[in-house]
Amino acid sequence: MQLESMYQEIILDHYRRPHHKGLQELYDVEVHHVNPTCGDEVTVRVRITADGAHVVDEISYDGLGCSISQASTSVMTDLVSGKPLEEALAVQQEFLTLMQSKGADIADTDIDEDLLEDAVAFVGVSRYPARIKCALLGWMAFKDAAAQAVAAKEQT
Amino acid sequence: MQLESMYQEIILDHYRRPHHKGLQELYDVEVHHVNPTCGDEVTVRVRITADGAHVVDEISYDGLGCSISQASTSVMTDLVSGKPLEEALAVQQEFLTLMQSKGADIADTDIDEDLLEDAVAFVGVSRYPARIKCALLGWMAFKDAAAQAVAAKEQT
Amino acid sequence: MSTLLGLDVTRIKADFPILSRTVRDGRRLVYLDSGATSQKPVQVLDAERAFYTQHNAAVHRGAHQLAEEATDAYESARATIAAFIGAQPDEIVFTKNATEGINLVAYAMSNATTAGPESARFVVGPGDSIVVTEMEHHANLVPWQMLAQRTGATLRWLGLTDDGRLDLSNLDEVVDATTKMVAFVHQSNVLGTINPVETLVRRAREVGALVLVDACQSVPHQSTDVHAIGADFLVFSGHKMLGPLGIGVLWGRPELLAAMPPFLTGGSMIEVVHMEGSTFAAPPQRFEAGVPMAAQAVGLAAACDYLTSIGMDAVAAHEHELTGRAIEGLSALPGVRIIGPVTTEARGGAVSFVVDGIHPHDVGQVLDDRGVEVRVGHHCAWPLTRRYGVPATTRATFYLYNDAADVDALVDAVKAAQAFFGSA
Amino acid sequence: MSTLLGLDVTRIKADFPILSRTVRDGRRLVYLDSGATSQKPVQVLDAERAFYTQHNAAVHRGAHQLAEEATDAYESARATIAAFIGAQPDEIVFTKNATEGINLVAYAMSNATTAGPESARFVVGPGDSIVVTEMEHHANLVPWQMLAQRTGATLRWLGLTDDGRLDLSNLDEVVDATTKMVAFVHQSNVLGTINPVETLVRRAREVGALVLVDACQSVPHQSTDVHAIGADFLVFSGHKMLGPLGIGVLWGRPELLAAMPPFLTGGSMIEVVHMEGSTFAAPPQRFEAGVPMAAQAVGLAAACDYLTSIGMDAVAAHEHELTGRAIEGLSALPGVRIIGPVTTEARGGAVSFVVDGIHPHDVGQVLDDRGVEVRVGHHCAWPLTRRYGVPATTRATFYLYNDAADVDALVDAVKAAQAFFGSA
Ligand SMILES: Cc1ncc(COP(=O)(O)O)c(C=O)c1O
Ligand SMILES: Cc1ncc(COP(=O)(O)O)c(C=O)c1O
Repeated sequence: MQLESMYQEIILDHYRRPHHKGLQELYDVEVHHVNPTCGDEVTVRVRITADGAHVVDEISYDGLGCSISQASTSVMTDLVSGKPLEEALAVQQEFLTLMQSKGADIADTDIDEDLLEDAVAFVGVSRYPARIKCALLGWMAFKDAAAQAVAAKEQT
Repeated sequence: MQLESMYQEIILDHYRRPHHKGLQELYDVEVHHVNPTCGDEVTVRVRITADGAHVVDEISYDGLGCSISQASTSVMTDLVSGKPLEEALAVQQEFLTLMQSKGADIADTDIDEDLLEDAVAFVGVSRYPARIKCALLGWMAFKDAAAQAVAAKEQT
Repeated sequence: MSTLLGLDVTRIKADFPILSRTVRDGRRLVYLDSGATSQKPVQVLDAERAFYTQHNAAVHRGAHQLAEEATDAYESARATIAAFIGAQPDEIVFTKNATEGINLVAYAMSNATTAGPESARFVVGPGDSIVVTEMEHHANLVPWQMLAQRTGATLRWLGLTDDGRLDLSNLDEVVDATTKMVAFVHQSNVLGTINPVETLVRRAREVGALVLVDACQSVPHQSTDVHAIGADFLVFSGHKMLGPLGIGVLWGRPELLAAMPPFLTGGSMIEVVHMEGSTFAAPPQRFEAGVPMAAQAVGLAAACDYLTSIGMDAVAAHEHELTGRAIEGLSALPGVRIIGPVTTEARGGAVSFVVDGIHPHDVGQVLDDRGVEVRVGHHCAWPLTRRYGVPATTRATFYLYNDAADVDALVDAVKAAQAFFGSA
Repeated sequence: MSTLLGLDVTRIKADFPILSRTVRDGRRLVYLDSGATSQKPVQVLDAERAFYTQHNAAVHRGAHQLAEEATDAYESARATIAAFIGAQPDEIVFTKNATEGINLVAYAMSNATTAGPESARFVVGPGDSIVVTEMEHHANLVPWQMLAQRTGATLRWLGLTDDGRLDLSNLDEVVDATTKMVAFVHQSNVLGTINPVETLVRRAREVGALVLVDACQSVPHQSTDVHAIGADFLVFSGHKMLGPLGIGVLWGRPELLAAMPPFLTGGSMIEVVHMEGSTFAAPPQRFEAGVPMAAQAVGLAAACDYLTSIGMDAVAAHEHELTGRAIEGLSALPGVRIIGPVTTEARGGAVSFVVDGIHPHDVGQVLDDRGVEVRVGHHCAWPLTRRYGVPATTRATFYLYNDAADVDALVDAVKAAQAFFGSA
């Protein structure tokens, strides 16, 4: 039974009681991403500060999908909220690396567990290629939204 | 060496000294057939009498192609020339059967050697599927021309 | 237990090497995804390999002995496959999959606009309609959307009833005098529903429309006679019926194929080629441009022989029993709802379901962990999934190598998923 | 003798089971028709079979273990094949053969007319021209004739010189500001000629035209780097390079593939599907509708590995020697004339010839009778054949499993044909 290693308690908790779920009125940018193979969807709204640090000061989402995609999005919102964009994107990048680790023991990799905090719980997902896209859905949406938000700020 | 059984003397004779080659001015119908796999071509001109028997009273052809297609067309013109159409088409049909005999000994088949006369020499070709189309080129053109000639006569 | 249902499944399983492998740390493989693609018996693999090691050559292009043998193998395969659906050899065209077969007809129809008068029958344009259903696989939906986009025709569709059947109440309005093509799935790959071909064909005939039947999920599972079906075109894929990947079949009425403009063009489909323009060969060659997948045709013929030796009626009866057992077993679980007919009436062996409180992806994960391989998602029929108000479903599909133990493993695994996620 | 030319042909031959069979009453098989299709080594057959017996599933559609493994095998094969031509995995699209690859681009171009503004780059219509050459295989001629017919564009072509080269004297007139696409063969399948890619690409760039290279006869026989070639699209077939039948490759510049509208539509190439309309996935998926030929991709990757292990430069050098030997041996026969370059300069191993007084079909018959398997006819390049004023030619083509003895058998057999028909 490898299930427990994939569905760690943290994941199931976030799935049952998601954070930042429900779209907020305050936002700069909204993006909608889908996973065409399974139909999972997520909408992410982001607001960043106008200063050079572009702190993520509002993030919210809504979505339809499996426990992995929903929990992962919930964890993502916790981790990026309140961070300057550069730091938030570093976490995003680290999560991507985690997903590409093919189930390797984190100790054997360069992955920074401290950076990932709760997101480290998704390590088991990296052994299931078809589920990696689920775990990445919200994270990719955030990356997209962040880029658009910066572009919008810099234009004005 | 199975070549001799395919290229019987009669075939080579007709190839070197074809009969009825060179298009004649007197004709009711002209047809042009090609073999798309190899590019062989034949033009056949036919005239039939207006009476009920529709005797083939003029036939001529021109063509470009291998020894089998050219010799077979030459033999065909000899065999159908001067025959009432019904008899000519019976020979055509018998030649088709010969080509489908897959190299069987004629004695073991229902094929009427007397009907086929010189055309019997093509029996060896029936063992080579890719060459059967060569042997049939002129015969199929004749069949097509005959049908068109009858249609034309019956219209007027 | 294995012979319970009339077929000697133990013996059949032995012909499929992959079925003796294990998955996920030694679990027995319970393959319930034949609706996506079937497994292949050694007889098919051997036939394909024998072609390569003994007769391989480019068919219809050479005069040497290998080319003769390869061409003969290819055309004999065509005869076998045609006979399997009650057709003549010249009526079937080999494509790479069923998807290409449908695209072939859709593109031939737009090509008819700039082709000669003999293909006027196929022209569609503004004011004309093309009719599909809401239960189509994307393969029998998107090509028609694109045909409409290319030509200005309108796409219409028949809706579905809550119990997973076609809604025929407005058939006479949807299919009307403007309709040039009615394209529908014979057996739904999600619902299992077998559609009322006769009713649909009759209505199409009344308005003079062409009919294309997507038989991807019926030809592999029941005896098929194209003349009894009465459509104009019928498509299916080899890989869902024990055959190799990379080959599909388009059957067409000979007089229609003869009048239809080509789709893919190139070598072997021509009559005469000049730089200024070309003329085309008779069907089926006209629709088979390029060096074809001869080895796969030989493999598919071996698959037909394999199925025939067992008997398509026996295959259908066997799957019917498995389907009944699955519907019963799953329906008995609280919180499990079947999407599609819940009787075995006019229904094949695709059983889709949702489990309250557990997303299909998560259901699938638990099943996979126990070796039960099903498909989860929208099954390439997204509008259908949306129609039933669910994000996705879990789908089990059966074939001749499945037995009652496989069905029971499925039901047990769904229970395990409920236990794991604490939803039942 | 077998190792004379640097390759250990005896060892190579042992990998190809079919080469140890005999033809026509016990004659040794001398296979000189690799230009039509190549033979397959056991390594390729084993790779394909292993896919079926161990990992078979519908790729990109399932989440279970078999589907994961099958998808991984398919995408790893894509990476291997891409690397073989110096490309990135996402830049290559699997088709059923090269013919489909060319049709894909030609249809995408006409689809651009009704697609969104991002594909404006691909639109052609009245006043625009498409340029090919007079030495094209039908696969790289007829699809462009049809594109012209669908869109109202004009087809133009470059002629040939008497010694079998492209006539570039009017290049700047033929390829002009109206030209939207220049499509040409890298290496002629009849003449053996290797075309001056650089000159053609440069001129196309000057006028802003797209460039498609038909590399069917070059990728199997010489080391290929798509970036060095500098075209926009490049196509080839797996079956001519030791791979299985039923798979071809289209390489495209990533930014072009990203902007190009789809061709075949259906499952696995979509993003979101509604009854009212659909959006499409990114390349390469956008161009791979339906369940793909995963087993054949795995087989083709094994073929690439096989060729790489021997070394494409060694393969090319070996064929270069065989070609020289054939040109020399045949030219020495009175009454034999080579159609195509008579030096080995900028020339690959297709040697076409005519024998005075003997039709190629008859030459081929005598050769076949002696086990020498060549192709006769117009080789799907009818305008070329016509250009050289012959009804057809006899063509020998070489590959890594041929040796000097095979070439000598060819020359001897041509002599025998002359003796038989009494023409020399
Ligand atoms: C130069 C050339 N182009 C295109 C093709 C077409 O390849 P295929 O028939 O595999 O699509 C061939 C071979 O037949 C060829 O030699
Ligand atoms: C009902 C139905 N139609 C069409 C298809 C498409 O078949 P393929 O992907 O083999 O072209 C499938 C299977 O994927 C199917 O189930």
